Amino acid sequence: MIETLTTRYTYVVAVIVIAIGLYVLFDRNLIKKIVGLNIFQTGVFLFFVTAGYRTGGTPPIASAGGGPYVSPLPHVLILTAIVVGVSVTAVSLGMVFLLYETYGTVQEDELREAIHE
Amino acid sequence: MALTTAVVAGLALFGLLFAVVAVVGVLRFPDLYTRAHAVSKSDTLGVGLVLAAAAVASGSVGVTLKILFLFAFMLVTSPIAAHVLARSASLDGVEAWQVDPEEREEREETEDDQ
Amino acid sequence: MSALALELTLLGLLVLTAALTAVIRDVLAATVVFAVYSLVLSLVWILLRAPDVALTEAAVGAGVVTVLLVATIAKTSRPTDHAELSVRWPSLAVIGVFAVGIVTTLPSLPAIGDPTAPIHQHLGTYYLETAPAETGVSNIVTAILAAYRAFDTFGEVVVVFGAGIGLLVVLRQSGITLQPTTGSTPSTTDPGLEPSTTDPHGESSTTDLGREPSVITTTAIRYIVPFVALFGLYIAFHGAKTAGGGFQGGVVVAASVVLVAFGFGIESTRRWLNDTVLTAITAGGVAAVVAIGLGAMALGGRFLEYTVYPIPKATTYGIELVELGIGATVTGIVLVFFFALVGNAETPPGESSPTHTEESK
Amino acid sequence: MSNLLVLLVVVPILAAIVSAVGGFRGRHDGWTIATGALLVTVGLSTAVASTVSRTGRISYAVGGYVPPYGIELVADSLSVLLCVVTATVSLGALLFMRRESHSNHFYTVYLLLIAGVFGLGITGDLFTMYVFFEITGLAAYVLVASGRGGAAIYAAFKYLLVGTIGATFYLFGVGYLYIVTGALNMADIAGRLGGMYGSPAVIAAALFIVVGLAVKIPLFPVHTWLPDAHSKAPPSASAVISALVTAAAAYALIRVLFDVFTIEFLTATPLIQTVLVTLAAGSVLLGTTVAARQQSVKRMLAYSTVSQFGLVVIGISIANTTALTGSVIHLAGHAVMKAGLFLAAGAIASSFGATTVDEYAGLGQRAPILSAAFMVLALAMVGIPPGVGFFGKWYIVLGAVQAEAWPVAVVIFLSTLLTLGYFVGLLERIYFGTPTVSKPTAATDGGTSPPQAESDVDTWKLAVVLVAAVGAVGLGFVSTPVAGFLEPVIEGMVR
Repeated sequence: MIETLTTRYTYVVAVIVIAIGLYVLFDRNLIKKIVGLNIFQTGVFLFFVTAGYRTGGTPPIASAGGGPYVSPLPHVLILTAIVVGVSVTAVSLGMVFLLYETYGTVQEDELREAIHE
Repeated sequence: MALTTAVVAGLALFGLLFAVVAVVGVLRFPDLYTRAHAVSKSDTLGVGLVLAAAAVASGSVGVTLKILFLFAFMLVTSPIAAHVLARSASLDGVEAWQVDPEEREEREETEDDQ
Repeated sequence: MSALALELTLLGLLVLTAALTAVIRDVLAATVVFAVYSLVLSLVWILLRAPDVALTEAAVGAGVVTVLLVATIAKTSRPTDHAELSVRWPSLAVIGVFAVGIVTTLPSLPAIGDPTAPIHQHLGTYYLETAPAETGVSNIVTAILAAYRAFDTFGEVVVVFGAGIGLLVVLRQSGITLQPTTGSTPSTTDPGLEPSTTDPHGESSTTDLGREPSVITTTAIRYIVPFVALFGLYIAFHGAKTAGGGFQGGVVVAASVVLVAFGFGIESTRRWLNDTVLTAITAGGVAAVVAIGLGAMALGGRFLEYTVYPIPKATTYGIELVELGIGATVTGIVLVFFFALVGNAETPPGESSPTHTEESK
Repeated sequence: MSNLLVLLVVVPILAAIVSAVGGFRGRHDGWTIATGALLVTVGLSTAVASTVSRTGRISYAVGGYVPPYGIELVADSLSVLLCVVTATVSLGALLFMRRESHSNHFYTVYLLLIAGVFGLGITGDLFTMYVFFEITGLAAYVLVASGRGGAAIYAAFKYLLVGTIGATFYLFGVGYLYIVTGALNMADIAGRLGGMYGSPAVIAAALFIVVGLAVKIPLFPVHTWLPDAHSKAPPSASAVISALVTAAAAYALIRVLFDVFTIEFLTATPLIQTVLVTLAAGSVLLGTTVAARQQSVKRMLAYSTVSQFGLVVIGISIANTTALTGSVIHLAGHAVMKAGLFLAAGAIASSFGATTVDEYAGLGQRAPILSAAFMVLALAMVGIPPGVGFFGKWYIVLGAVQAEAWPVAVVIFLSTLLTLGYFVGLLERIYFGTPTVSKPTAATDGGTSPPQAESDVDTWKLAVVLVAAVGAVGLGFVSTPVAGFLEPVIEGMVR
């Protein structure tokens, strides 16, 4: 267990952030759910980019004799995933706004009651 | 070599001091305006000192030039941000905090009792 | 040694801000802490030697998401339940067990930073060695993004484009469109944002409280905006050489236009930046990427195969053009997000300006 | 020749852009643009199908970079079947919408959904599959949200949350695989996974991907988003989502389990198969029991989707040739039948204002052709030969029997009986039920007083539903040659 903590502590942090994101997803407030979704996704992103890290590595910008570079592929994947995450967040916020305009609340339980009437 | 690290550490610590002052200000001050005032102080000077530390630490002229531009940009934008914040708050009817007369008397009486 | 200390403090700060966002009841406070979380995360990306990701996180994660969140909170209600912090222990326990389960699988992964890990062997080394020579671009991340895995980026630009159009389809129900609301429909009461100007030539887009934008803001913005826009274009253009690229640059350019909207009012900005310009930017960007791809096919190559083009250094120019197309689309769509969500939505029913927080005397 | 493969994705996207530009300029030609694009994709998918049947598996390196360094698009008989079904069903749903007025932006989102499903069908790269999951997902959330009323928005919001969590879990699983093998191309990973079947990381990767896809298919217990989403969306949108998006997710599960993890991994770790079988059996039983109790016909059809895909996943988890062939055929057949049923329900609702089982009473007299088509589709879905539903289920049951998975065979038999129960109940209501005389004339959505005669039903809608009914039966006859067409690929997967 200690060995995991010393050599893979960033992965552990990523898992904690994923857990916190999942926890916030169960919040009653719809906007906090969206924040939770973002935290959950960034946890997975941290997992990817940490995997690409290399001790003593330099950013993957080729320069003469630039020393051991960090693996560039996780950065590419996460660049795409971040922007995809933002796009989904924007659409979800549009939905929350509409739900507020029709039902006057952003709390999930009040919303559910309002819909059932 | 030790001199530059000492200078860098000094500048950074001094900048950090301003940040701490700003946080204390935000916690202690009673209303929005005083808090905005406290934070904007740290934005300009505190960050400026830390940037200076970074410039000294980097040592290269190019980086220092970039940092100078960055500092100039910060010098313009953060006070404006504080201004926008305070102005829209005041137009929105957030009253500033005052010590009104009766409260001052009550406070003096309570001090006499202790 | 000090690098480890810095890393541990940043990661600790990351977990702390995430936990704070989870427990704080008030949604606006939680959003502010989430913005801090995004900034700390972009610092972590820099620490992990990922400057492109750090730029994107700062511009897109901390910037756009926070602005949209606060705008939506301003438009909807803020439940003022008294409990400052609250924790739901049962769901925490369930998720805790789930997290421990994942942690048990971590030892079977290679240690972080270990150069012999498979991630550094196969694809990693190939890109690091051949990309600069083959694509003539020194920022290897941009090389992979716009050349080797150009199809991912093409799909990703389509997602951004789809989100912009999707948001308009979703909001169409409440009469929100991008057309400027001429005439007297009251634009939104956004306490946080600067009011819009009352038009001199009589057309009264009645601003919320008839506020005049302060001369300080308008003059300051008039000087700042060109530099911000230039910086955004620099990031987009220079993405091939240094960290940066289409996404990050596009967001910064969009931020400069948002600054103008803050300074000179949302209605007048939308009138200046009317639909044709907005469509040209958004659809134009995606269409440019498709055109480059199909052009290569027309010349007998495959989709997005730059080397088929008869011009010298075709790949480098191909990458830069695709980055520009992405930049244009991202700029347009971020503006669509801004104008649709923040722009001309009617005042929400019920409270006139929902986000009054009485300063405790 | 294999250039056509990438055009399958690019053509709908190009049409989506053109339609969006038209939308911004206030034009309403979205429908014509979409129909043109989908006609092209029907042509493309059949051309690719004929090439694949002649030359077998096609591989296309996008950008000219040889895989695994570039992204590889792959077409074998499995993906071609999905593409052909997608093209035809989406074209049918589009023709169904001929009379309905939708904005250009709606058609843009519709085209992006179809492009996403095509992308899922032909990608050979795990991360590209994530990107296309997001395209399909985003378009589906927006289509559900374009339904009428606040309930559609809330259903779309829940669907968005759960769908994005599923996609992110899938990405997490792909991350594990990438860290352990250093590769992203499916064939490349399969080659490198060889010795690591026991390592917890690979098992965790498989579990995360299965959980992620279980949310997308959906499987019990993460299916709760589906009934609201599918019943609240506009009819042609729920038809396409219920038929194609679920089929694409199940296809992705087959592709990942058998092409990336390979059969050796599944036999080495029976945990994955047990997880899949339990989730699938839960879906089948829960889907059928809850569907039987539903009042609204669209919710009944939505729950039947959950149970039918439970069957498909049972076939996948049994993992022998017949069961897997049955899953693929049922996956394709279900797309045609379920799309037809949703469109028929949509036509009935818009012309007769009937949405609940009781309101269907006596529909047989008022709309003989429409009810006949509905009956054919319903019986095909239950699994009465010669409908395509029968052949799919038959292969799966046969596979279960071959694998001596008796409890699974019992579950399938039970579910078919229950499905028979509630569909026949509905048909009995349609033909022998007496319409409640004092039927309130206020039709629910839009129609004035519901017209009594069938002549008022929109000809386009009637035609599409009839074609779907004929297709459901026709596919039944053609399913044995299709099984032959699939045989080499499935044999390769399962040996």
